[in-house]
This record gives sequence, structure tokens and C-alpha cells, in this order.
Amino acid sequence: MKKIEAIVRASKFEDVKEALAEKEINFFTFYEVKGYGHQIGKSRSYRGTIYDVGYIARIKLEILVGMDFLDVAIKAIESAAHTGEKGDGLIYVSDLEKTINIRTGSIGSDAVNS
Amino acid sequence: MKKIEAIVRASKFEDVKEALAEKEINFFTFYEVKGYGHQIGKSRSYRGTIYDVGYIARIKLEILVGMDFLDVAIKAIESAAHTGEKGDGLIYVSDLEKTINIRTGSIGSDAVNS
Amino acid sequence: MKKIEAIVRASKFEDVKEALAEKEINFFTFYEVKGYGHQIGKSRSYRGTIYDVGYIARIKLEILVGMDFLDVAIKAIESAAHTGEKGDGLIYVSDLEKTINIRTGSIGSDAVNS
Amino acid sequence: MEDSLTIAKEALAAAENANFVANNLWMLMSTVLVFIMHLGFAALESGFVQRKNVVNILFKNIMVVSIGILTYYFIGFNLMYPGVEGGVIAFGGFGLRTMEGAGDLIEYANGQYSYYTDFIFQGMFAATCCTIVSGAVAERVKLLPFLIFCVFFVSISYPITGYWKWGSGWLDAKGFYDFAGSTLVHSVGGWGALAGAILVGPRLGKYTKKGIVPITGHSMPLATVGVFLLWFGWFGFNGGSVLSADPKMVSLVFVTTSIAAAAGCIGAFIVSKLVYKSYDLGMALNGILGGLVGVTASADGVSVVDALLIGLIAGAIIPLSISFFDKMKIDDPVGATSVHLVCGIWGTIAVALFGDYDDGIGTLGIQLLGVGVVGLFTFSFAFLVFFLLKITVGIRVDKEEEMIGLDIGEHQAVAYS
Amino acid sequence: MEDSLTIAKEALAAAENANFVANNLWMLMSTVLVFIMHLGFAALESGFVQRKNVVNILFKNIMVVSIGILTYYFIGFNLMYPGVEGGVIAFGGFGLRTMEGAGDLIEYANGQYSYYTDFIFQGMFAATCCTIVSGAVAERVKLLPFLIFCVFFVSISYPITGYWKWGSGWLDAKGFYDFAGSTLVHSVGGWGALAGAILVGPRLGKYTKKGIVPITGHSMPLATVGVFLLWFGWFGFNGGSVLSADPKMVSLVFVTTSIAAAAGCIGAFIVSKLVYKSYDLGMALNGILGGLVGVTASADGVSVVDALLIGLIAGAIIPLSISFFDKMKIDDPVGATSVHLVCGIWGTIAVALFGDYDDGIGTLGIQLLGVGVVGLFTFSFAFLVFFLLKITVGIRVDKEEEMIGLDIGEHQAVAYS
Amino acid sequence: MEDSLTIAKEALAAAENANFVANNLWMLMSTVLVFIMHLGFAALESGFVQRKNVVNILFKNIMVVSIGILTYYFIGFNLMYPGVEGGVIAFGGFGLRTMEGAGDLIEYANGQYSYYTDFIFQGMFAATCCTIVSGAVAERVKLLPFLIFCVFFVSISYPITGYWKWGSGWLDAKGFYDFAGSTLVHSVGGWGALAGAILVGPRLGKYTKKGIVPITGHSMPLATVGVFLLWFGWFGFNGGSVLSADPKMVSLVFVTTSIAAAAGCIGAFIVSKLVYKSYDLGMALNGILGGLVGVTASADGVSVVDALLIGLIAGAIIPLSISFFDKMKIDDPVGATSVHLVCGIWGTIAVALFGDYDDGIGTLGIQLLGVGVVGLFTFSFAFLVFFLLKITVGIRVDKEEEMIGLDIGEHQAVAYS
Ligand SMILES: Nc1ncnc2c1ncn2[C@@H]1O[C@H](COP(=O)(O)OP(=O)(O)O)[C@@H](O)[C@H]1O
Ligand SMILES: Nc1ncnc2c1ncn2[C@@H]1O[C@H](COP(=O)(O)OP(=O)(O)O)[C@@H](O)[C@H]1O
Ligand SMILES: Nc1ncnc2c1ncn2[C@@H]1O[C@H](COP(=O)(O)OP(=O)(O)O)[C@@H](O)[C@H]1O
Repeated sequence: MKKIEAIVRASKFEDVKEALAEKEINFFTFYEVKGYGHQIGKSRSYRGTIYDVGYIARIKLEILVGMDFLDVAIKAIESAAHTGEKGDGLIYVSDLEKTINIRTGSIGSDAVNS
Repeated sequence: MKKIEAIVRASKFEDVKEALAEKEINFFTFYEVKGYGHQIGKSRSYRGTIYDVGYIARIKLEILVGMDFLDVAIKAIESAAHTGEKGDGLIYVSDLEKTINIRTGSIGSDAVNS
Repeated sequence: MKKIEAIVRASKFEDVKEALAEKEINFFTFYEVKGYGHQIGKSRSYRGTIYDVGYIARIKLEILVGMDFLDVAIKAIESAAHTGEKGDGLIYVSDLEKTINIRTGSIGSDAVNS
Repeated sequence: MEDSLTIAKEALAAAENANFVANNLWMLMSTVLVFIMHLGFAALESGFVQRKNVVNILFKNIMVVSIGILTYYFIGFNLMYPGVEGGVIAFGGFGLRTMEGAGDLIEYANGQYSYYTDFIFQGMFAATCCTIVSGAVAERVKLLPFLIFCVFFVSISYPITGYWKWGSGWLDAKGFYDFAGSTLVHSVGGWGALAGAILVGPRLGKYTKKGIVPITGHSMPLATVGVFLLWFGWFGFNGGSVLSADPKMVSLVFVTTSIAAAAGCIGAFIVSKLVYKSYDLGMALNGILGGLVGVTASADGVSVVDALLIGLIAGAIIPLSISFFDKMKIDDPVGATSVHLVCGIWGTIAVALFGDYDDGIGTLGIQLLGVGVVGLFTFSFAFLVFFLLKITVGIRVDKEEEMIGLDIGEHQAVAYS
Repeated sequence: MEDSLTIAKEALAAAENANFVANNLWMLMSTVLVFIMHLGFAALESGFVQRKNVVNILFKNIMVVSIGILTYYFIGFNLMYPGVEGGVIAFGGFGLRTMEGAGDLIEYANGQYSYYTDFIFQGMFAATCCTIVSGAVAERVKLLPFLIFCVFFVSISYPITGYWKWGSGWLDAKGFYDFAGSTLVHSVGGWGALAGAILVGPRLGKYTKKGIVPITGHSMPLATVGVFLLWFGWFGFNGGSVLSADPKMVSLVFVTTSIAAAAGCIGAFIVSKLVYKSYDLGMALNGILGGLVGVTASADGVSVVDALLIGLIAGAIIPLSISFFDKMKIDDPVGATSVHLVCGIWGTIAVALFGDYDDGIGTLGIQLLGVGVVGLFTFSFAFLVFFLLKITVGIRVDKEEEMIGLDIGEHQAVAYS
Repeated sequence: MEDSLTIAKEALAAAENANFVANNLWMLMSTVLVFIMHLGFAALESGFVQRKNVVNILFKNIMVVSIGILTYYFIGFNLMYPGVEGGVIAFGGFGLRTMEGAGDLIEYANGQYSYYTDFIFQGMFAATCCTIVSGAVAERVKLLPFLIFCVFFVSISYPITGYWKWGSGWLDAKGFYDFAGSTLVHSVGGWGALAGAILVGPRLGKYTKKGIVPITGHSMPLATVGVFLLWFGWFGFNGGSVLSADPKMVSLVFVTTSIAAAAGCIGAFIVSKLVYKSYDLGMALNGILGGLVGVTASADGVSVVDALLIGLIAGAIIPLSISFFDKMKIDDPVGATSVHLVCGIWGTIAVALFGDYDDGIGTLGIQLLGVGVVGLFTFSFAFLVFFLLKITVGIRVDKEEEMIGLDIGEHQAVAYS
């Protein structure tokens, strides 16, 4: 089992979700994160002081997939999240030693995509 | 050192915490995530339009453990988070190359559970 | 590519950020997490009942680095986040199998630090 | 000569009319002030509940106001003011008549207010008693049964006990005194709250083997806005209960009301700090309300020092009472029983201890009698209605719904997004 | 003899003055109540928009009030009350004169209010019409063009149609009746809202191939606070429109207004439950407002039962109307067109169906004529202004700005942190 | 004949009474309006502080109101109105007397208000000065020392300077003019705020080597609610300062107050846009307050155009003043010094520049003298009290507490959950 993590623009999240769904990857977990990168947020103004927040709000996805779906998933995310402008984000993959589905107790690739 | 990640029902979080505590695993980190899976959230209604939010709010735990506690921890989470209904969640384990305790500077399995 | 994860005091986040910046590590992702550890939060009081929340709000950083920056980054975080009091947090490192920059499509160590 | 008599009479009529206009104006302004107390309650209660039950409590609050006004129009007003003296129960017929001529205007209440003013001022009061209940049963009561309860409570129970005193019923004849409703409004609401809280049971996870688990409110600013608005509205609640704009009485009531509220805040502040070692905002807020409820029975007849003491004691009672109910495992998310029931009783008794209600009224015995019978009737009524609802349609949402929250469960909605 | 005549005259003058003072006082209090409706609108609208557009809507609301008062002072007041009877358009000159002597005091309006009271009461009304528009075009309209629109709308369009009826213009001469502005204020605002919503277009992602995507408001407590404050203010809006503190009329207006609001809540509650199977807080809140708007044209002349029916129907209309506009793909984040336009029309027509406006006024034909001409003029005016702004400076923020929100886009700020 | 004389006299008495009732009613309504300003301050201040300090600021606000009313009752009222003319300091004894007979009613103030009305209206004003301070020292001041400061400030400092002018003290005799308290209330609060802000020092991390780090408020809707409520209450603050319901004066005050507020909004809007290139909501909100504070000294005696200019300039001052204090490294989280101190001074000077206070009062010299002596006394007093507290119990929470927030630190609580 592999774990794909992807940091994408909040505005691209819906597109990514749909791209994954097209590949029948409907299960994943996501949460809001903040990122420092090439892209800088719009500057803000408070009582006459202009300042930068620095970070940008992003969505991080975490998807557990078997080898069979790995490349498909990466491709789907990559093309759906791509704009070509600074700030598109990253995809990274790591290996999982063990995966357990709490409901079924099944392990390994049976644990997910079921 | 291993990293256990677990995605559980928000409503089961307290039970999981207690189950871990019984095994003397008192240290961990958690945060709120949203998950797409078999379980679908209750549909909502706004001004006459009924719609699904799709995702469900869940809690993700992250626990660093040495090999000695690995199976104990997994078992504890598994049984405490289990309901048998769709939506129980996942546990997954990955290997850590290095672990450092910032206060003590100790590394590896000395870094945690101290 | 390596993934450094670090759980630090919310009050130390700015220092850590600056320490990393000094080492020219300007790119990373972070989010708010809650941690159970040695340090216990201040107890609270509500309508005459005193209670502990238990957890403490912390910041988790996630930094993707090549081998060349790994130790530098760890050192920077370690010294900036250190206070010597209970609750300083942890740094842990895992290996990434694959890293893809969504904008450029470049992979591996080209994907980051660019 | 003729001329000067004509003019003099004309002038007298005009002067009396001006007095009437000013008096009536104050009663209408009081109506407006009492109205905004409903927002006060809505804000207070929604601030004190969890985030997942906010839509539900807001929904209940707007429904209760609407139901209150409408049922008071259909039944309540004529059940409370049937025009029969000294009775136990009487009914003056459904609805309102069309207001016509001087009989409904200047003559209706000696130039103090018109017939419609009377109705609308009283109508705004009425809904209050249900709003008090809604706070105590919040976060677990089923929506429809609660609304059904409200219909009965506000259109039957509240007007009957109201009639006993304000409608010149038997309790009034006995000399019971309750200026603006420490008993007739606040304790009545409080008894309903107590019956409801007992029958619906505590929230899941509140009382555990390990002890009391605090379930904190979700927004202290909202709760604070609520308390300020309640205090604001209380100027109309107590000030309007003078039933005219009489400068002496209304200004006295303003002073006693404000002093008691301020003293209630200080009382709760001190006791919280001494007993719980904490500067507890929720307690201080409820202390203000306690002071207000406490002085409500006697705001027109006590000295400023008396008002200060009544308020201070009411405020001091609050933290102790809240702990007491918690120890009894009666779960009241907003503290309605402590504020309205306990301080309402205290205020009614205080009439006998302070002030100079010496002309037969105000002796301790009759005040206690009033507290007792109104309590007995109201608690029994509320208990019975809740009980019947419980054994028929049920009054509590199921466990799962309570956990995910009544906003999703009952309304398929969330308060914030 | 002399003596008694002198005293009698003195007494008469004093009595008339007292009447004047009381009347004027009520008009000033009404002004204060109408003023706080602007907070009501601000809270309602900001509650119903997304978190990322809250600063923007708040900013618009405070600007609109300020612009409204100032332009009404410069132009609007004398365009609405030019002192010419039966006309279509007339102008009484810029600004206000200094208030001097009895001519601007007790004589100005037969002892009902002073010249400055007249201005400030009317001025508080004026800004309302723009606030209504701001809700409908929220979350995508550009700030400056919107403010420019407001300047024209409130200083030219609103006063002109206002003049037709309240300023004794041609429509008044025809017998059109609109007590406190179901048409003159609410529909006028609603027509502006409709023109704006059409020209600015729906929010991104609201109407998709898959259907209507709900874009939920960010804070139901804020929206609820808004509705309570609007109801609160409406006592001044309708009650003040009596233009004196006449006890009979004002108390009648208080009763009809409250009953209609409560009935509106119930109406929306029932229809939402029947049609959408949901206890929808947003609908019930808008139902209250619908009831209030509905009774506004006739609050001084219907029976309580009539008011109840008018409110109930208005409330029932709300859920249907909101769905209708959604089906038309006219995107209105707060439901302003349903509340103010549709219920405003309903209320104006209700004048002919209920009550006893029989002396020529109130026939269905003339009421429909009023609805029609005011609608035609206002919609055309608003459409033209928005259209000219659209083809010149543009009225919609760009896509990216809409996505990140107008708070960052227009104000470089966030509402919460 | 006899008859007509009797009736005429009766009529005259009734008419005078009616006048009295109406006047007193307005003063009581003004009291209610001024009361709600405390909610306005609480909302404004809590909106402008960080999430972690919200409980603390709310707690301070309810305590300050309570302390203000109680100490004004014990000491303040009789220190401010000792009944001695032309003096510097005098005291009329503790507490209030029981209100009895015409001497405390119609004769007390020529039929304008009763003795108790006088007290409660003045009492509501009093607490304001401390509320102003609480905003400026927010987010780092220790709770108890701050409350101790308030006790002294509101019961000694405020009444003494108040006596100088409103209590007919020496400054009044010199011809100083300050209608509703640009100096006596707002600048006084502002001087206290300045002394406190200086002695308590800036918040951690506000002024760094890299420059000013904005510490943004946590809720703009709350802040906006606060400003609307303050404007709302100001109708009573300024309108009530007429001290009767005189239609001419009160309506004039309503107009000047509203126009100045609206102009203040526009002034701040324009200057913010020009100088900071931003449509800054916080600035526009403070601009409204600046306009209100500015016109407070002269609302009863300037023309509408004057009021517009006074407000516009006050609004324009706000953004510049806020930047100025930031440059001085005087940290004021809510902008209280700019709004109340700077605009209070501007308003007091404006008395000499606008309007027709020509009969000796209102010359620039005497106005400057008033500003100066009141400022000197108040600043010294506040500085001394804060300084003594600083060197004894300390006035600032420790670093760690400031970082985790005063809500956890002082109250073991959080505002939201
Ligand atoms: N080395 C890194 N480690 C962790 N997260 C990173 C790293 N580099 C970029 N990110 C994340 O990716 C987001 C996008 O990066 P950015 O540099 O702005 O875009 P791009 O990769 O297109 O140049 C960042 O906001 C951050 O959340
Ligand atoms: N492949 C996956 N990758 C990441 N998270 C997943 C995956 N499958 C499930 N999850 C997480 O687990 C949660 C529960 O999954 P669900 O399918 O509803 O339950 P069950 O596993 O009992 O059928 C999801 O909401 C999601 O957060
Ligand atoms: N075994 C663990 N697994 C995951 N997170 C941990 C673990 N131990 C500690 N943490 C995280 O680190 C934080 C600090 O730990 P704590 O024990 O308080 O400090 P210290 O390591 O200095 O004694 C905790 O709040 C928690 O978030």
C-alpha cells in the first residue's frame, strides 16, 4: 500500500476530487493546511499598515492506494491541480508497512478501495 | 520507530483515547480531517435545496511508537474505534528514519514514550 | 527526498520559521494540531467546575527536503523550538518514494527547493 | 365668561389627553423594550449551547415568540384578564374586540394606556415564560413536542396564574404582591424549566462516573450580548409595569432595577471568586440576570439600598444555585432555573423583607403562599404536559442525533460555515 | 374673570405644547428605531453571505447609511416633499433651512412633529431602499460602482416615487394607499435589487449543470440578530408612520405589525415543512420579514384578523418565491427580492382586499396601478444606472477576486481571525 | 366664574404635569439608550481584540458598568453635582436621598426630569469614561488592578472635572462650553486611556525592529454591531443632554448628530483611501465614532452644515491619528485615544469655530483652557493611579499569560468552543 499526499490550491480541490472520481477513486481524506512557497498571498491592510500574511491556505489530500491505482491517481491529481502559475503544489508518495480497515479488520490492499 | 496514523469517527475519539491510555500510551497528536468514504453524511437543506456535503468530519491520530508498542496500539485503536457500521476508518503504519525529541535531544525510541 | 515532520509549540512557530529561513529553507507546509504529552494545559473553569482540556494546541510542520538540506533543517528546527521545558515536541523523518511538482512536472529533488 | 369656561374645559381635556398620550407612549416603548428581550434570550441561550445546537435554539426562540403572541391573542389575554375579580379561573372570550371610542382609549385605564396597548404589552411578556424553558431543555429536546408544550404553557398555564394576581384573581385579593413578575413570569418560567429539565434528562456525558463534565457554551460574546439586551429590555419590563409614565414611579423603578443588576454582577463576581477561585464570565452574566429577576417583584417599592441588597444576594445565590442543580444532576445548559426560578422566589420573598408594603400586603406568609401555589400549579401543569408528550411522541432526540447535534438532526443545517 | 381667561389660555397653550412634545417625542423615538434597522440589515446580510465576503457587506452597509442620510439632506428630502401637490416631479431646493419659530415647530405639522424631526425620520427611511439592494447583489458586486448606484437611487429614484404618494403627488391624488411603504420603500428597494441581481448575474457556481448549488450563509446567529432587530425597528417604521403618538392609531399599528410578523413566521414554517420537508431557520426568518413587509401598507387600517391573514400569506409566499427566483436563476443571497419586492406587492394589493379603505382609496385597480408605475419607474431607473455602470466601469469583480472573496479583494482584510 | 378659574388652574396644572411626564419620559428613554452604549463598547472592543482575549474584555465591560453605576450612586453623583456654584471641588454627601414630593419631582428641574431620573441618566454616562480606557489597555492589563483603577477614575476623577462644568463649577463660570461631553466624557476617557496605554506598554510583538506588526481584531461583525449600537445610543447621549424633550432642541440635536456621524464615515473613508489606498472597515467605523464624538460638544448649537464639517474633519482625523499613535509606539488596540481623546479635543475646539456661542462662551481661549485643565487633571490623576498600581501590584500580565491570552490566564476560559 502506498500513501499519496498532495498539497493543492483550495480553488482546485473540487476539480481534483472530480478527476479522482473519474478514475473511480472516491475515497480519501483531506484537511486544510497553510503553505509557504513561491506564491505569496495578497497583501493585507489593517489600520494603515500593509502587511503580508506570508502563507497561503491550501488543501492537503491523503489517499491510500494499492500499486494498481498509484500512477492513475497521481496523474489525475497532477492534471487537475495544474494551472501553470506559481503555487500549484506538490504530490508525494510514501510506503505503508501496514494498513488496517477498522470495520472489516481486513489488512493490506483489502483494507482500502473496497 | 513507527508512525501509526488512524482515521476514526469523531464520536469514537474519546473511546480510542481511553483505550490507548489503558495500554499506557498517553502521548499522541491529533487533528480534525474530512473524509470521503463509504459512509455519506446526512443530507442538508438550505432554502429548499437539499444537498449532500459529501465528506464527514473525522479525527486523525498520529502516534509515534517503538516496535514494542506497535501491535498493542493498533489493537487498542482497532477495537475502540470499531462499530461495524460503514465509516469506521483506517489505521496505517509507516516507518520513520529518524526521531528526535526537541527538549532532550534524544533520538530514536528514546525520543518518545519517555 | 525526505519528509521532515515536526510538532512544535505554537509560540515557537515564528522562531522556527525564521531559523529555517536563515538556512534558506523557505518552503514548507504547516497546520494546527493538538497534542497529548508530558505537558498538560492550564486547567479551565466553567460554572464552578474545574477541568483539564488535556491536549495542547501545537503547530505541525511538514517539510520536503533533499538529503543535502536534511540535517541543516533538523538542526534549525531543533534549536529554534527548544526551551528545555516539558512540551517542546518532536521531529521525525520519513522517506519519500516519489515527489512531483504539479506546476513544473519535475520529480524527485527537482520538485522542491526550486 | 362662557368663553373662559369653554377654553378651560378644552384645555383640561387637551391636558388630560396629553397625559394619556405620554403615558400610552411609555407603555408602547416598554412593549418595544420587552420585545427585544426575546433577542436577549435568543442570544444568551445560543451563546451558552454548543455550536452544533445553535440553529435549533434560534429556531425555537423565533417560534416561541410567534406562538406566544398569537396564542395570547387567541386565548391568553382573556384568560389572564377575564374581568372577573377574586376568582381562580375565568375566561373572557376569544380574541380581541375592535378598539372603539374613549371606552377603549382614555377611559380604558384612566388615561394610562389604550386597550390595544394593554394587549400588546402583556402579549410581549407572555412569550417570555416559554423562552425561559427553552434554555433549560436545550441541546436534547425534540422540536415539535417542545413547541406543543409551549402552546399549552403560554396560552393556559401562564395566564391562569397571571390572573390570580394581575388579573385581580384570588391571590390578589389575599394581598399577594408581585410588582413585575418575579413569580408570575420568572418563577413560572423557572418551574416549567425545572419540570422540563427533569423529564428530558441531562445531556449525554454531562454527569459521568468521574463527575461533572462541563459542556461549555460556544460563544461568550453572544451570551454577553444577550445579557446586555435583557438588562436593556428590563427597563421596559419593570418600568412598563408601572403601567403609566408617572415620573416618580418610573424613575424609581429605573434606579432600583439598575442598582440591583449591578449589585447582582458584583455578588456573583465575589462568590465565584471565593468559592470557585475564578473570575467566571458566565456566572457574572447570570448574576446580572439574577439581580434583575430578584428586584422585579419589588422594584416599585423598595429603597435604593434595599435594591442593592436584593440584587447582591440574588447575584451571590447564582453560583451556589448553579452548583446545587448540577449536584442534583438536573442539567440546565443556560442556568435558567437558577436565574429565573431561584432568584424569582428570592425576589418574591424579598418583598416581605424589604420595602414598605405594610398595608396588609407583603407579609411573609402571603408571599410564601403565592410562591407555593403558583409553583405547585405551574410545576404540575408543566410536568403533566411534558410527561404526556414523553409517553406519546417522546420529548428527547435519539442518542445519535444528540451527538451529531440538533442542527443537523432536526434542521439539516449548520449554524456556521 | 380676566384672570381665568388668561390662565385658561395659558393652560390650553401648555396642553397643546405637551401634546406636541409627546407627539414629537414618539417621532424621534421612531427615528431611533428605524435607525437600528440598518444594523438589522447589516447583521442579516452579513449572516447570509459567506465568511469571505463579510467585511465587504458590512462596509457597504455603513456606507449606505451614511450616503443615504447625507444625500437625503442635500437633495432627497426636498425632492420627496417639494410642497407641490399632484405633480410628477418637483424640487424644493437644496438642503435644509434653519428651523425657526412656531412655523417649523408646533405649526409645521399641527403639533405632530417639528421640521427637523420630519427630516430625520424621513432620512432614516431613505437609506433603507439601498440596503435592500446591497443584499441581493452581495458577494460579487464591485464596491465603488455599487456606492455610485446608491447615490443615484437614494437621492433621485426613491424620492421621486415617494413624492408621488407621500409627498402628495399625482398617485396620492388618485387615491393610492400605502401606509408605511410596502411599495414606496420595500418594493422600491426590491425592484432595485431585482435589476441589480439580473445585471450582475449569479454567483460563480450557484447554478450548474447539476442544478442549484446552495451557497450557505456563514452565521445563522448574526442573521437571527438581524431579523429581531428589524422587527424591533419596525415598531418605529410602522408606528412612526402614524406621524403622531395618537394612542389609538399607534397601538393598533403595534398590534397589527406584531401579529403579522408572528403569522409570517408560522406561514413560512408550515410551507417550508410541507414543501421542503425541513424546519428551515432561514425561511422562518424571512417569513417574519415577509409578514412585516406585507402589513406595512395597511397596518393602520386593518383588523387584527386581517393582519394575521396578511402576515400568514406573506410568510407562506416566502419559500415559494425564493425557489421561484432560484429557478429563474436570479441569484439573491439574502432573499431580498422575495421579502421586499414580492411581499411588498402583496401588501399593497392586500390594502384593497382587507380593511376598510372604502372611501375611494384602496380599490384594487388603483393599488395595482401604484404597484405598476412605481415598479416600472424604479426598475427602469435602477436597470439603467446599473447598466451604464456595467458598460463603463463594470459592476462585477473578476473571477479570481470572487473566489478568494471580496474581503481580501476589495479591502485586503478578513472578517475573522 | 369660580368654576372656570378652578378648571383653568386644574387644566394648567394638568398641562404642566403632562409636559413634565413627556420630558421625564424622554430623559428615561435617553437613559436606556445611553445604557446600551455599554453593549456597544463591549461589542466594539471585543471585536477589535484577539480571539484569546475576548472573555477578558467582556468581563471587564460588565464589571465596569456595574462598578460605574454603584460608585456613582455612592459618591460620584454628589461629587459632580454638590450644589455648590463656581467651585473646584465639593461634595454633597453619600448616596441618594429618598425621592419625595414635588421638590424631587416637577420642581426639581422645572418639570424637565425627576431627581431619580437625573441620577440614573448621569449614572449611565459615568461608566462610559472607564469603558473607553478598557479598550486602550486591552489584551495585556491585569484584571484586578484595572478594576481598582476604574473605581477611582469613575468615582473621583470623572465627577470632579464633570463638576467644573456641568455641576456649575469654576469652568462653567468662566464660560466654557461642552454640550454633551466631548471633553467631560470622551476626552476624559481618552486621557485615562492614554495614561494607561503608556504605562502598561505596547502588546508583545506589536512594535518590532522590522516595523509595526498589525495585530488584527478577531471579529469585524462584532465591531460593526458595536458601532451601530453606539450611534443608536448617541441619540440618547446627545439628545438626552438637552435635559428635556424640547422638540426644537432635540430634533436639532438628532439632525446634527446623525449628519456628523455620516460625515465622519465619509471623512475616514476618503482619507483611508487616499493615504492608505484601502477601503478600511475599521477606519470607517472609527470615523463614525469620531464624527459622533466631535459633534458632541456642540450638537445643540451648530447648523447642519457646521455639523457636517465637524464630522467630516473628525472622520478625516481618525486614520491620521491612529497612525500617529502607532508611530509614537502607544499601542491602542481599539483606537480609543484617536476616537475619544483627539476627536474630543477637536469637538471642544469646534465649539469656538462653528455655531453661535457668541455670548461670551465659546471663544477659542476658554475652550482651550477647558481642554487643557481637564486634560492636565485627568491625565495626571490616571497616570498617578496606574503608576501606583504598577509599582505595587503590577498592572501587566506576565509574558506567558499574554501569549496564551488573558482568557485562559485570568479566567481559565475560552470565548468560543
Ligand atoms: N519543500 C516543501 N515542503 C513542504 N511543502 C512545500 C514545499 N514546497 C512547497 N510546498 C507546498 O506547496 C505549496 C505550493 O508551493 P509553491 O512554491 O507556491 O508553488 P510551485 O511549486 O508551483 O512553485 C506551498 O504553499 C507549500 O504548501
Ligand atoms: N483510500 C483511502 N484513503 C484515505 N482515506 C480513506 C480511504 N478510505 C477511507 N478513508 C478514510 O476513512 C474514512 C472512513 O471510510 P469509510 O469508507 O466511510 O468507512 P469503512 O472503511 O468502514 O467502509 C473516510 O471518511 C476517509 O476519511
Ligand atoms: N508518541 C508521540 N506520538 C505523537 N506525538 C507525540 C508523541 N509524544 C509527544 N507528541 C507530541 O509532542 C508534543 C509535546 O510532547 P511533550 O511530551 O509534552 O513534550 P516533551 O517531549 O518535551 O516532554 C505533544 O503535545 C504531542 O503533540
